[in-house]
Amino acid sequence: MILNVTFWAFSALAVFSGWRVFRADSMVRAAYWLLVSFAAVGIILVLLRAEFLGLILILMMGGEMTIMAVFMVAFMMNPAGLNPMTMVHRNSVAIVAGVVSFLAVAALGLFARFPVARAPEGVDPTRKLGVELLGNSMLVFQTAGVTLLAAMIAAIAISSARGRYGDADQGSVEPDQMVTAPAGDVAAAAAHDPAPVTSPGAHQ
Amino acid sequence: MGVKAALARLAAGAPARCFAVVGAEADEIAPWLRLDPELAIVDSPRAADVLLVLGRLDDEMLRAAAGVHDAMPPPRGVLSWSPRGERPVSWPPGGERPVSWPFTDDVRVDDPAQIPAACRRLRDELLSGRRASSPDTLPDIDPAPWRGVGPFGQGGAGMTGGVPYGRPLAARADDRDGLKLDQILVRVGPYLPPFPSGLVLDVKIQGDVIQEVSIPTPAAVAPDLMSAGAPSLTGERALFNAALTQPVPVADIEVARARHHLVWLAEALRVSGLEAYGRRVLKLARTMRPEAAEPVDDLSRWLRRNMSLRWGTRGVGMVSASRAAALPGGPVARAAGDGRDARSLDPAYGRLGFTPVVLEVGDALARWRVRIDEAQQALALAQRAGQSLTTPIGLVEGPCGPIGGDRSTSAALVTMLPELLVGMEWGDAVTTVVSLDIDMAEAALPHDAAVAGRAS
Amino acid sequence: MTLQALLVVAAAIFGIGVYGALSQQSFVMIMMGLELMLNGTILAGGSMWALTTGGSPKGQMLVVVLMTVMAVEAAMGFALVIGIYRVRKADITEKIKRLKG
Amino acid sequence: MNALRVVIAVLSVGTVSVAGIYLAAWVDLLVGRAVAGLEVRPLDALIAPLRWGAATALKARTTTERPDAETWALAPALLAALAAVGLAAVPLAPGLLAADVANGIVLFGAAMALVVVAVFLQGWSPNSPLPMIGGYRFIAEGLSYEIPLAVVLIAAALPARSLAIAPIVTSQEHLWNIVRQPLGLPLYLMAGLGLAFWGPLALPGGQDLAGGSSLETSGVSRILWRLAQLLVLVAVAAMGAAVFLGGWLGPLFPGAAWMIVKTVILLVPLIATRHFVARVPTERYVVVSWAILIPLSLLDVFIAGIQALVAAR
Amino acid sequence: MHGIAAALAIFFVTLIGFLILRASERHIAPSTSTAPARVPFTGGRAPDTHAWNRYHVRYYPMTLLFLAFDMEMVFMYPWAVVFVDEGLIALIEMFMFIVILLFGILYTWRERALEWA
Repeated sequence: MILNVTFWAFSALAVFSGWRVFRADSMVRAAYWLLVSFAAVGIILVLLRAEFLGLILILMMGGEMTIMAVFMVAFMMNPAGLNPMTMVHRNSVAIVAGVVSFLAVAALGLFARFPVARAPEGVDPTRKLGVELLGNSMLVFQTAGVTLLAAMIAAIAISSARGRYGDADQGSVEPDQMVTAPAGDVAAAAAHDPAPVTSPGAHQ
Repeated sequence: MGVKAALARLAAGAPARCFAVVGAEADEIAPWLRLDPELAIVDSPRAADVLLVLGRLDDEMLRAAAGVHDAMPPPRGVLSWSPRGERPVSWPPGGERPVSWPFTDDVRVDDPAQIPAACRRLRDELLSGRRASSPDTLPDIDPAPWRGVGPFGQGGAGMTGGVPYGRPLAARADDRDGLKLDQILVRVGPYLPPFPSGLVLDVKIQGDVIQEVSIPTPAAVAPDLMSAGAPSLTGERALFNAALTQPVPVADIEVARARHHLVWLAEALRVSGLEAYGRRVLKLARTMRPEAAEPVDDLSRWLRRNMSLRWGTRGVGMVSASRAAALPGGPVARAAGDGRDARSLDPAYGRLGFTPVVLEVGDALARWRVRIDEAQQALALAQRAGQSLTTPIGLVEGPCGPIGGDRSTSAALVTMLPELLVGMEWGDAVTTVVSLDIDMAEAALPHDAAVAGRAS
Repeated sequence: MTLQALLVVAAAIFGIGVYGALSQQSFVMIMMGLELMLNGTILAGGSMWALTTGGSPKGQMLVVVLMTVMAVEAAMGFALVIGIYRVRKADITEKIKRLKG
Repeated sequence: MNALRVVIAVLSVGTVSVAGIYLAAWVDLLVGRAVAGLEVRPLDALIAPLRWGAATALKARTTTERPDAETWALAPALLAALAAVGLAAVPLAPGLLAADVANGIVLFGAAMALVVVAVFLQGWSPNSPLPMIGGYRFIAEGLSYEIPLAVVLIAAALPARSLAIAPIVTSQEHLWNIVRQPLGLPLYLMAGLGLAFWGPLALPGGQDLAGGSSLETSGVSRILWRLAQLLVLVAVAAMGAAVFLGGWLGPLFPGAAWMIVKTVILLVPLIATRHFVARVPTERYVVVSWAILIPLSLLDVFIAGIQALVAAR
Repeated sequence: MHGIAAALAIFFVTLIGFLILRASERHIAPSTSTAPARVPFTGGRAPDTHAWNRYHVRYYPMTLLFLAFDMEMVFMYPWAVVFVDEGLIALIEMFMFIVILLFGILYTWRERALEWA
């Protein structure tokens, strides 16, 4: 009983916070709503006896969502949402797509037949994961290492300003200056811009 | 009510938390307040019970003090002290209009020795409710009208326009990194604790890196006191100024120098996070004597061994040799390899075998080392000097630099700050400013004023 | 806490993620949508592991791989955001598209 | 029966937390007074934290122009809750463990990873420049200490063949990890200082930011923030005692007594760093942490691994 | 399972307890909010703009490095459990994995990307 109540409470939290992500004005709040969603899923996993997976999900997402917040604040205009503004396009299409994918996946879950085979109690899943990691999935494990290394090097090479091949922004052009009217002319910028957004250089 | 009264009774034993606003002619008192167990000098007005207004303040300084006061959470109070007993009313530059003293119910103290006890008393009265909290000094008006304006009544317009909640959003600026992100202006001072009280800087930052520093108005650097007549020079300052015209015991001058450096060291240690050790050094500054210099030697050894202090200061705030040459002199220049020291010109020092302390590095660590070595050297000189007197040669080596030259070293250091701080991370910038040991009262006094003060 | 219930919850999270990824304009917000979709997938994967595989470690391995994918996606995504912003001074997909025409 | 166990766990962790926080505040005062060259008065120092708390509680809460009020309120509560979970993962004696989970060090790691969120929110929420710099500094700091913190705990788990804390304690029956893995404890304590943003790693609230992340905080919130920070410190010391100093293992006295003594033995130097080691510069800390501390912690794992293999033979 | 229940209970009880304590302050000292009292403190003068802005994090390359490197922990925890049983092969495999990842740090360090951008 208590288990079920807890499960439904955290499920509701996971869905609610997932929805809040796209309704929060402040980028920090959006990122941390997503963290709440992940944490709730993590706790559900723990309730499913996948204790390690649930906890490690929370551990990883704590760092990842903080980094998410850092980048959202750095690159979004009005990052704290002091001027509330929805930045969406093709909203109705997106809603339809969201509902359809929900229905499709839910239908799969409700009507497909899955074998019933609960994870046995008394066996430490973490241990089994470790054995798998070093045995059958050894290649996955090592491939992950190489992939992560590639990701690290690529990420640093792409993002770093100082590189061995000169400064990263050589020859860069601001879109405002290239496409729209001179910065400051909001009306002209709006005429070019179908989205309800003022161009980043246009504010006073 | 019962809970509140019980809390107030319990709180009565705690030190009074004060935020200190230090104006002109208070620099002989302010540093020593940290020694008093009755007081806790805090960094933020949000943590303070009492606003300590010490010395004389000009219009700008007084307005900022009013801002600090209003940031304090009630119950709060004001305690003021000024030299010569007058109320520290300001004299506006040019004197077009009188500025009224903003604090309506401040407690005045005439004797600086009474400050701690008066603070405690005031704090106890405030917390127990026997005295009303001091009211706001500035009008309750939003920085810009915003209520009810805009699509959500937040005062904004569009994505980034308008004045949401009374202030605009930051605008973008170019950056060395190539990412054109927002730049904000931080109006530092005059009372931001790690910086010397009275130092006013407009700092533009992107992230925590300083992009531009400007000194808003020359008058706001420090109180313009000249319209109210020459300031009286007290304590250390009077001693060094007296040496310009008359022979003064070398021992007195050198002990004063060592004391100044130790007081600086105490503050520098506090800003580095070693508050308790700073207090120990401050106590040493008060009690040391040339014939018992061992504690200062121990201190010097401890500082040399402390790796963390080295780490935080090495390579920070590099003053190049050419910049040092542009300074009138002083420990900052000597730490950058510039060996000028007015004492070298004085035959009395020559007889004592004086050679200036010079390091050829120029970073904050070198400045720390030069000051500590100079403090040790000063005590040794004082010990050796016996009754010998200085020779008045029209130039005296003060603790921050030569006194009696064309301009003061502190003023030169303040004008050097904009170039020096650009590109630094905030913490490094603070380390740099602290390591320069800018004497705001000296920086505020034009050279003529120093001479005038000496004559009075 | 049946498998059906778990999958419906996972589907809801996934659907919100799809909505977010399609409707948002900013790169980073799109990444939030993607992460939310992966969150739903992780929940589904975890519950399948717990209730249908009899505790086979392959199910856990799937979740671990998903997390690795998320980390790589995030690192590369953010790096691209920085790179594009540095060159184009834009953080919104519309602006990048405009540059093509 | 389960519900009763949970209630007991909550109450016991609460009691231990209060005692630990009080002890930490007391030790800090004593060491501070000794370093400052003042007379050390242990009894006065016992009541001084209460006096400070009373004086602070009587102050009103101030706000800023447009803060994020909800996250500002959440920050100290979140920090304290995470520290309490971290503390709950540490066994006091055999079987005396509030949060008895199979993946104890993962639970501890997860709680500690979220500390970054709490401190960042504390700095971000007031919408004030200096606290915000403090908050961002802590992200840099947090991302730098998180990996060494987790890795040295993993190294300690190797000989125990388990991620639960109790087996890690019993695995030290013959030799404590402080001897067996000499790199472990120093690295752990360095990371722990970062976690508690204390002493040399008090970067978010440094004096160079005039108080930084809690500059704008007044009244009860200020007390709560301080309590939460001290609780993090206590949790770090307790976990260190269990993982590196053999936890409850020890002759004559009951296990819980040993555990408490060992926690205090770690807590005192952790607190004392504030009075002996200057605050380190953020940028250089990040570089050193990545270039030296993380490789060292990985070296620690391999040394521990080789030892565990040799011992298992 | 009761261990997790206890952890959750401790988390929420502490969280809610602290929030209640914070709410209690209005009974001791009512909060005030006037315009001058709300000005963020930077030394006594009022700011021009809001502090919240597109904050230029100077350590963003390090965050990217962290994202990838942090994954190592996911593999390391289960590895630690079975390490002694699996023996030398486990040591070698993890050694390879870690050395591969360490090249990432080495590269970043050599590019001076750990320093403030």
